[in-house]
Amino acid sequence: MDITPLDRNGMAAWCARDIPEGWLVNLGIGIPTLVADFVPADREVIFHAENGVIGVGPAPAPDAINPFLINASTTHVTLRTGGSYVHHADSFAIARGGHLDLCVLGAFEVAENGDIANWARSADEPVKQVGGAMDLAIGAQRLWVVMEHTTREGEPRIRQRCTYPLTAKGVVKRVYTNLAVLDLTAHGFVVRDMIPGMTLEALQERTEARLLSG
Amino acid sequence: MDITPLDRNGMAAWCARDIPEGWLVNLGIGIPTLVADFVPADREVIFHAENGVIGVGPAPAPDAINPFLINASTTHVTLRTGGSYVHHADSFAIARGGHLDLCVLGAFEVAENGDIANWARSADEPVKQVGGAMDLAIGAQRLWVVMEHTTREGEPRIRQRCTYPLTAKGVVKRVYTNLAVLDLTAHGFVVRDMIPGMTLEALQERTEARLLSG
Amino acid sequence: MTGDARQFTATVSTAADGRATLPRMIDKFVHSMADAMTGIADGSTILLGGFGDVGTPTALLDGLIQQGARDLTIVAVAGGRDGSAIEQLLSLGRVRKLICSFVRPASLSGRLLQRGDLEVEIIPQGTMAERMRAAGAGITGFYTPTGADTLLAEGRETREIGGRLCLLEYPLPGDVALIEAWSADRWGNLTYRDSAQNFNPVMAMAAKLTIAMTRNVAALGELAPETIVTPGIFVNRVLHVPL
Amino acid sequence: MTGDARQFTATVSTAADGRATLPRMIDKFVHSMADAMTGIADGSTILLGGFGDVGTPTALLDGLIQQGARDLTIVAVAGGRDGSAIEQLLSLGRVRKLICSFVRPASLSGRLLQRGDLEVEIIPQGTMAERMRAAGAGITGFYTPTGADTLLAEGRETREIGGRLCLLEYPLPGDVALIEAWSADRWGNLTYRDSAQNFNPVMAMAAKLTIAMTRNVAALGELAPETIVTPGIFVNRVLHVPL
Repeated sequence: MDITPLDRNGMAAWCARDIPEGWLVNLGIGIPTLVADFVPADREVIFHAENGVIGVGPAPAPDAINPFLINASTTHVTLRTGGSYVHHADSFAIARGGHLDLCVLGAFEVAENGDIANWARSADEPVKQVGGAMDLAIGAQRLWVVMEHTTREGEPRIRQRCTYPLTAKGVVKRVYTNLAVLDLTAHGFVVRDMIPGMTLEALQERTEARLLSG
Repeated sequence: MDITPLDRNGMAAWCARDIPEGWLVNLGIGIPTLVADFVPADREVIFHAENGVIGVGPAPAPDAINPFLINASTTHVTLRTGGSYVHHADSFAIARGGHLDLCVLGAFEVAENGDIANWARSADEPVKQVGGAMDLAIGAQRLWVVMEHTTREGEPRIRQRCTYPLTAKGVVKRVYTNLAVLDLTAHGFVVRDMIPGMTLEALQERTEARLLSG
Repeated sequence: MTGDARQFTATVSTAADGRATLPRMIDKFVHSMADAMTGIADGSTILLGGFGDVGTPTALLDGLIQQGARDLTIVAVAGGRDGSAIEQLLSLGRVRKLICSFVRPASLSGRLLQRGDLEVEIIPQGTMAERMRAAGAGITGFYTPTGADTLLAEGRETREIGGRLCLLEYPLPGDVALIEAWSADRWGNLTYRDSAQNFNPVMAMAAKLTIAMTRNVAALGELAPETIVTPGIFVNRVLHVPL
Repeated sequence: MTGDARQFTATVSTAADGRATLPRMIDKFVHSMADAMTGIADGSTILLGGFGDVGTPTALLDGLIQQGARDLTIVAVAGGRDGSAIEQLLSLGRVRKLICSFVRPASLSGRLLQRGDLEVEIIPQGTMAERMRAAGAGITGFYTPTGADTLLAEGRETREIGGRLCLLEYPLPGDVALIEAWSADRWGNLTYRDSAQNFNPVMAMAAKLTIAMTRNVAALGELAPETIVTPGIFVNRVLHVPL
């Protein structure tokens, strides 16, 4: 059986299904931002954006753009009924203070000790893209990562230990890739779901960390 | 010539005259609170109260009391046009962050090194009345004190060194008493003003710290 | 064909988190005082909003007295005047420790303190507010000049920063915050009236379980976003107690 | 007779404070860009509000370019896209140092950084906001777990608090803050529109000289107290720049 890895929307949708009503959720830039598109509008999930929006709603109609309302990716959004605004220090108080039920970030690598690396490919890289990821990663109640299972060159991104500079230590709880969903437990990565046709053996071949069956 | 020491209102009025338009001012409980009554209503001085009121206005008419609007002495007040509200952490950010042009406090003692003691008469006193005085004393651009020149027993309160537990060190800039106005300079207390009939010698007799003529 | 997770029937359950997986509208209103007070354990630290009589959740304090939790640590601006709900808690022997910025000698807390019958921790008022903000904001410690040159610093860690002696202060989190709002909607968004904010928004951030009483109920969306002071994400339960 | 200070003719002068002693209504509006920019010195640290294009005081940045101050330290969320006012400041060689949370490789700041032609300090975005709040709030230092386990902590002071490694962070004050508001009155009270608060209220607190451009002018009292986000006490100058 052929396997068809998920595309970006597929990964986002996979993640979206697992976000229960009532959670406060921050979505990082990139694929995580797409997650909101796959949460049904009638499911009350409150999305937080670092720039001080609590209750980010879907994109506006092209003729109804509010130029003063963007998300952390600087994309025009709407405010959900019940939403409100805070300034940047209070917005990160929400993140750092443990008020986010969930943060979903992209990453270069995650490791079986829960480490995440998502801001630089080497310690010497001059142009650093830290943004708010470190604050979000240490502060959220749960950190989920959405990323391709391997690099374009086929190198594993699910590692025993991260090889790139860390964003935070020991914080990752779950990973959605284009091939599988992995939970991080005290024993290491446990496979919770795989795309049709994928086997544990084939998945392990694409993974540096040891995988346990769920 | 007889001397007539000022009463509480007299001390408050003496202090009030020296507060220029445009200052942000916190008035401590007791005599300092009276200072506001002697600032003409058309002089735009912005009074700050620790409970988050910026722009405290005069007392309301008895039939126009707003039960949700009090000052730090828990007295009903009004909000001046242009006034606003903040929560307690932001209110003390104003105090501690150096945004008050002036704080006026009562005291038990002040000393020629700028120390102030206003919350306990001994280290062993079980019931401690700290309140917000320590935050205000360290944070304001200027700390002025309004208090009786001596205790009821005639003991000096203008000291070489405070004998009571300190509120803050080296912060007092000016003292208004019922007898005189003293500025605290690098050389010590300088007499800026005295009530009619008072002489420097008579004032010195009632003062432990050395007084310089202004 | 592009992969699309919506085609899969298997769903990763989140029941392990102890959260309901069935969709359920957010509604933080509780409809009885008993429901509002459910689960407050003996030994809890209770953050108690208000300043004077303004913004003080008196009805919730009465509810706490009814509820029966004991051995409490109460965090409030002051030790309470005689006749206050704090005095009632104290007189019922339900308070193990009081954390506040001052105690009036002429009050039950003052008299208990003078007799050595009550543990009291006195904190400068601004430091108290900031310690609760730190708890809510994930700040694990901070330095302030407030109190550094005083008796309150005795035996504690200080540090000179920028030529100024500063005290190291730690967060002051609560198990429960009891606060009063002016208006609330079902998300728990709160507004306050005039000077009734005081400690309430800070305490809402700092407690694991924030219980608000509100004088008015608003439909979701009725409170203008720019007037919401406490976003509902900081609030767990709301009880309507009309004025 | 009770003593009454009003009977005395002698007044203690406050001229020593360098403040006018004549009554003068508070009016923070300035009426030209030149007046808005008066006194910004070479070597200043400039806090620059905004996030993306929202709440960014572009007109004031243009004014700063006209004004001519050099050797500046710019504090902003990011290093600026090509075509932004930050890029223009950089291309004119007016920036000595950039303090921000990220730099895009495909931008002038990214290219200067790669060539080693620009000093850049990268700070996690939340820490950056909190350091400015600390500056405004008189907090002389704080601990946070953010970044403590990363390269950004190298050579810096850490401390374990509650079993968690934390970094010691210091305040980040500005000489000048340039911010954008939606509406302002003569006291300098400010409101913001929708997500245009972002860094602006925090920077207003953190600078010695806060200069706001406002899209709208309100009479004093016209802004409802509960909608004022930045009290005028944090604002020194306001320039009306209609949308």
